[in-house]
Amino acid sequence: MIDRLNEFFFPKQVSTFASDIDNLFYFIFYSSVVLMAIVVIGMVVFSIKYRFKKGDKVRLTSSKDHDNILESLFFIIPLILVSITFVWGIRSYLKMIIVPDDAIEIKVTGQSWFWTFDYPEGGTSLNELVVPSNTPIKILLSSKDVLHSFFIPVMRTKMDALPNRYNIMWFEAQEEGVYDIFCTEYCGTAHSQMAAKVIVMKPKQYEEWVKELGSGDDDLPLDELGEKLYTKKACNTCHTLDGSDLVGPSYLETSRMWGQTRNFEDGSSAVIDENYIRKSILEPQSQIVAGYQGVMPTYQGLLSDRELDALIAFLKSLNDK
Amino acid sequence: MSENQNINYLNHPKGIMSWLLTLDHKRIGLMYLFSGIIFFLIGGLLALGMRLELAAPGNDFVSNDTYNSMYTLHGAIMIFLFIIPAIPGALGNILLPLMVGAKDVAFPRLNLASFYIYSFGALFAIYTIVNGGVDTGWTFYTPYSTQSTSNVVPMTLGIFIIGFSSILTGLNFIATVHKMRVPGLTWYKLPLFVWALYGTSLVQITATPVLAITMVLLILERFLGIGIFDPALGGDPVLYQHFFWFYSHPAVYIMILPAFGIISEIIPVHSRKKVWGYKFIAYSTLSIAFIGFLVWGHHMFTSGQSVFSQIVFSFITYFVGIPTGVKIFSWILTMYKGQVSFTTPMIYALSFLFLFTIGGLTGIFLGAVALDIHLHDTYFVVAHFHYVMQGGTIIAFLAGLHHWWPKSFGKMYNQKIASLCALGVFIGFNGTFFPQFLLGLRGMPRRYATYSDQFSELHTYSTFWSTILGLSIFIAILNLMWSLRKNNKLDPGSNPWGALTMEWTHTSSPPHPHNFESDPVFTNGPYDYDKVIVEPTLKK
Amino acid sequence: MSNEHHITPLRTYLIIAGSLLFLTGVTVWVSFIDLGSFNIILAMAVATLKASLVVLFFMHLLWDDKKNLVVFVMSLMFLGIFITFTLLDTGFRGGINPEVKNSINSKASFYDNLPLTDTHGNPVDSHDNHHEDKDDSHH
Amino acid sequence: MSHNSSSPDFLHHHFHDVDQQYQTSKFGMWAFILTEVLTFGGLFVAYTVYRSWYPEMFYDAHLLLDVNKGMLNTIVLISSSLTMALAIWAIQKKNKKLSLWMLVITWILALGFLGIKYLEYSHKFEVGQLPGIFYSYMGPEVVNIDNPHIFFGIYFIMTGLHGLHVAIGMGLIAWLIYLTKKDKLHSDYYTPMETVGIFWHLVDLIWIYLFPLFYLIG
Ligand code: HEA
Ligand code: HEA
Ligand code: HEC
Ligand code: CUA
Ligand SMILES: [Cu+2]
Repeated sequence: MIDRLNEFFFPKQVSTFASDIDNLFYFIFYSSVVLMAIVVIGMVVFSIKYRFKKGDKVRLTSSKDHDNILESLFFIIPLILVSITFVWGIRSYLKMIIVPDDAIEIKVTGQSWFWTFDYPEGGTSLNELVVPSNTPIKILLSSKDVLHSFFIPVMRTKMDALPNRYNIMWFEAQEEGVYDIFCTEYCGTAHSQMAAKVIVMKPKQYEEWVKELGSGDDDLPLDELGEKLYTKKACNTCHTLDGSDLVGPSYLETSRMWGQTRNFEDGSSAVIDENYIRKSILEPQSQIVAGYQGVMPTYQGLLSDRELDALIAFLKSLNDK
Repeated sequence: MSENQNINYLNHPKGIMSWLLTLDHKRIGLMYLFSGIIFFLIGGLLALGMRLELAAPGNDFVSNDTYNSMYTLHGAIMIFLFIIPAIPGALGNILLPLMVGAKDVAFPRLNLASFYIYSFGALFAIYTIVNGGVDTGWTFYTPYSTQSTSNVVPMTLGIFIIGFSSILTGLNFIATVHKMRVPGLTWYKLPLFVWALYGTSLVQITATPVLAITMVLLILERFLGIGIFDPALGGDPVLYQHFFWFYSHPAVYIMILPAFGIISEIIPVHSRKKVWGYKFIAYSTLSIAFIGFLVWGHHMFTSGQSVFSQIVFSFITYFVGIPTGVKIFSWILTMYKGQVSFTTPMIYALSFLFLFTIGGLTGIFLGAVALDIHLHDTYFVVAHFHYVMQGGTIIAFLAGLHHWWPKSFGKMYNQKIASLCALGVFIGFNGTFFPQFLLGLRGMPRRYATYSDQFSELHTYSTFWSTILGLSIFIAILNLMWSLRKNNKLDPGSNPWGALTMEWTHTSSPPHPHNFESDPVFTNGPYDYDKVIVEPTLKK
Repeated sequence: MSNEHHITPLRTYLIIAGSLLFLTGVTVWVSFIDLGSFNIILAMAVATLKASLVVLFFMHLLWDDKKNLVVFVMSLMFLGIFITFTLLDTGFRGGINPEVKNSINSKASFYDNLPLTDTHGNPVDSHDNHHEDKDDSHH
Repeated sequence: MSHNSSSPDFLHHHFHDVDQQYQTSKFGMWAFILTEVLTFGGLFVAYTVYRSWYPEMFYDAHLLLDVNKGMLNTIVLISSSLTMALAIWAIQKKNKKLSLWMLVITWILALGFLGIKYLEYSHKFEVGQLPGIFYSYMGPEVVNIDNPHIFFGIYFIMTGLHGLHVAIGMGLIAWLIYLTKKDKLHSDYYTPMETVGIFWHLVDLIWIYLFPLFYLIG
């Protein structure tokens, strides 16, 4: 019964403290249901019982307007409920903020509009947070530009990413799987697309995964690797493959215009070729396509040479498909 | 009433200039009323547009940028142009002097100035709309608001200006309550609506200056980069949030206290019963206003403020609930052994009790810091504040509008249609916003132009009911306007509900230009239904 | 319509103004003596004393309707609330996780491009010209 | 409107009597003072927070302010407060001429205050001690301190807002001079002078705090 109810109200409970939070919710929920019942029953009974019936005469009514016992209950009952809620709430809260000493520290950086994850072993991933199960994970959170907020519903936790300051959160996942991460602080046009995934793996698998993180997919052909990187490096938050505009021009459009001239905001222009694409990725601010805003972040340092080539090859190939 | 029965403030003096330059609080109140309703309709239309976009996950009804601008304008218009200035400005202005037996508010010229300042500020907001909108959310969090290329400056400047109007209105009302009461009308004989306006005004004059300075700092941050709120310049965005919420939490009590006042008037009148626990209701108003200043940090539970303040703010937040509960229970007990008529105002008042209690109790969920970390900036919050603002304030406003409409205009609306609309609003409202609690619990973030498929069913449901809600509100307003036509035969008489407050008993409907034909003499307490009988003049 | 408004004697005004000037001298004098954190306490104490004199005598609150005094005290109370509760946050950050206490870069980045100046604000020559090595070169 | 015919022309129709009108105006003014205190209050909060975060910077940066000019301005404002109070005293004592003189002196002192402020500001503009990103002064006193632009940001906003109040006060005092001259104000009705006086003392009051906070202890 409780499980079914929980499924109705909440996403899965994955972190260690999720059930605590949910139970706190149920406590307030049931208290509220009782209070609500008192209000509704009182309202309905009085308004119907003492209704002005057809044929009634307007008359003087009772002058009763206080009752000491009743009125002290107005204070005592809420006070008791509130005290329990407070103590319970703070105990759960302390669990959420005191990070276990043996936690793995992952650095999470928000940026309009994607997340970067730096692992203690040295690798970096974009929009895909991979963590081992049953291990406390400490998140050192910050932002490169405006406020973002890092929200993992299944873990029941969330924290704002501030520019130029760190914030801390932690969780310990108890179940492997792939879960949603949302940005919950408004951060501009593509705020609602600033989604990522948290992938919880068995600790063994995780170790292998971080080891491979640096090495890349050497065996894939360039354009297939490019297609993979397109989502992995979060290009898809701003560029589509089907010709429609998001924040940036669609790749399909760019691909169609291969060899033609691009006009820029400042009045200059350039021919779309490999060099231009490379420059667009590494120094996006240098040439801003007319009709768009210069919001694309630089990928300097986030892509290897091979990855750059792969993206260029993929982009070029789109028109032929 | 004598032969000059038909000289009233509506037709005397005549001419457009006599309205634009009027110092009469009733006329100023009406000007607030109509501008407020227009902004409400604009805000509501924006809301319906948003709901349309959200009806299905991949909807492409409007672009991301347009959506972001729509919800910001929706929030900012509803709050800064409608419920904060217009409800006290309209009902407060029309009723306060009448209820205390004064000829006008303490500073009539300031009152008119206040209206024009409000209009001037509203022009900036309108400019913002036609110039492409603004996309920061009504909270204008830095550093996004210092970087956004949208119209942040016109909008915040507009809010800054409207702030002055709000301050001047508050100041005027406080002076009126203190100094202009008719002899014999002591504090404990004041109608509770007056108490509520008094509490509201106190919050207005203490909190609004901080909003003004916050907006100034924000604008300076954009132009000069002073660095107080911008982390790139050594500042702190969380400090901005303290500044903003120091105003904006108390501001929610600017929105709800007048609503409490309206309900405290309507329930006794339509139950024909002495109000339960008069002093408790009066003092709970003041304590809500005061405690409201100590809890603003509950909007910042995920911002990274110190753990110490998280705990303190969470603790104090719960205590707002206790005086509010006292009010709710007192209103219910007021009906005990009364003669309850299910008139339109009463139907609205009863649905207020239901909806506001849900809204308030969900505020307690949000006040629990551990739970709020999950719920913050999700649709649970959206649902909470619509339950308190739309389900609380707007419903109470509609209740008050229907209650005092015959007072203000001397005309009666079609009560059947009005009551049906009240039901429609109640049902449509729950249908629209109850699913949003579930959305929020399941993790749907707010301020999202698109969302993933898992949330689509509840969103569709919410959109469907929002049209019923919109339609009911729209018809309710049309119904009121229709009653103003020349050949309306429905005559409410001067005291349709048989009420005992001075605005009903001591003057005609609509009132004399100087409120009372002769100096009024205070006769009976506002809720003495156990001592005095006044037959309702409204015929069934 | 006679209504007796309190008329403060001329002497009172002169004494108050004299004390205000005297106290100004005192704070300035004290500020040149190093008393550590006691300096600020003393300065604020004197300022508050001066402010009270202004409020009570020049602004007539001493003889005025007590409501006006209540309003004024209320303004101080709300200001007190604002300061205290904000400091509860800004003064106690990092109590549990010390990493969150300070900003990552303590100095705003535009200082990197500011040339050193003399006391008149005129740039003085420094060894390295910042602008030269910022020019990106294309190969 | 019965009693209006017999009542003095300065009594507005919606008041019962002169005393009610007088008390109401004063009460309204005090409520307005409350909003002023809280407006400046926001800036005091910003000041307190940043001072607690950057105590050394505040100390070093405050040495760049000119204590002498600050003190002179304090004296000017206190004197103008006195003359303002005396103007009210004079009109209560039915001495119109003295009252006028006092108002004129108050006005001149206010102008003097702004003149001195102008000198201070123009020096800061010259050397580049400006708020925010316009800050460019990197003299020997500040090279090793973090973010002096914040100190000057807060300094300019607070003293600037205060200066704006002085300017508004000058307008109001000019209005009083006009009213007194035209005999609109006299010993039976001087409410505008009293309320403007309260405003003017508030301007003094705020400076009483600004002076030590910026010039003396940084
Ligand atoms: C009219 C406006 C209004 C009112 C009256 C309230 C009333 C309350 N609000 Fe609400 N609130 C808003 C408007 C309002 N709010 C808005 C606009 C936002 C979002 C802003 C934004 O981010 O955009 C918000 C957000 C908000 C948050 C932040 C959520 C978040 O962003 O994470 C919180 C957290 O504590 C909160 C709490 C409360 C509480 C405790 C009350 C209390 O006053 C409620 C008291 C009432 C009751 C409790 C019910 C009746 C009482 C009883 C039946 C007795 C029994 C009671 C107990 C046992 C306690 N509100
Ligand atoms: C008084 C305040 C108030 C009121 C009354 C409302 C009323 C409504 N609000 Fe509003 N809302 C806010 C204040 C308010 N809102 C605030 C402050 C925010 C936060 C903004 C932010 O995040 O910055 C918000 C955000 C908000 C969101 C979340 C947006 C997001 O986070 O992405 C949604 C989504 O459903 C919403 C919907 C609605 C709806 C459907 C109504 C309806 O109740 C509206 C009903 C009224 C009408 C419909 C108008 C009348 C009818 C007509 C004009 C005729 C046409 C109609 C038909 C023919 C059907 N609101
Ligand atoms: C935050 C949004 C954003 C992200 C993420 C993003 N871009 Fe862009 N991109 C833009 C915008 C906006 C433009 C157009 C303005 C400009 O030229 O800078 C653009 C332009 C481009 C162009 C030039 C296109 C043309 O038609 O001239 C290329 C190529 C490009 N991006 C590649 C990428 C690649 C590759 C990635 C991921 C590795 C990526 N972008 C990620 C926003 C983004
Ligand atoms: Cu990032 Cu919203
Ligand atoms: Cu709040």
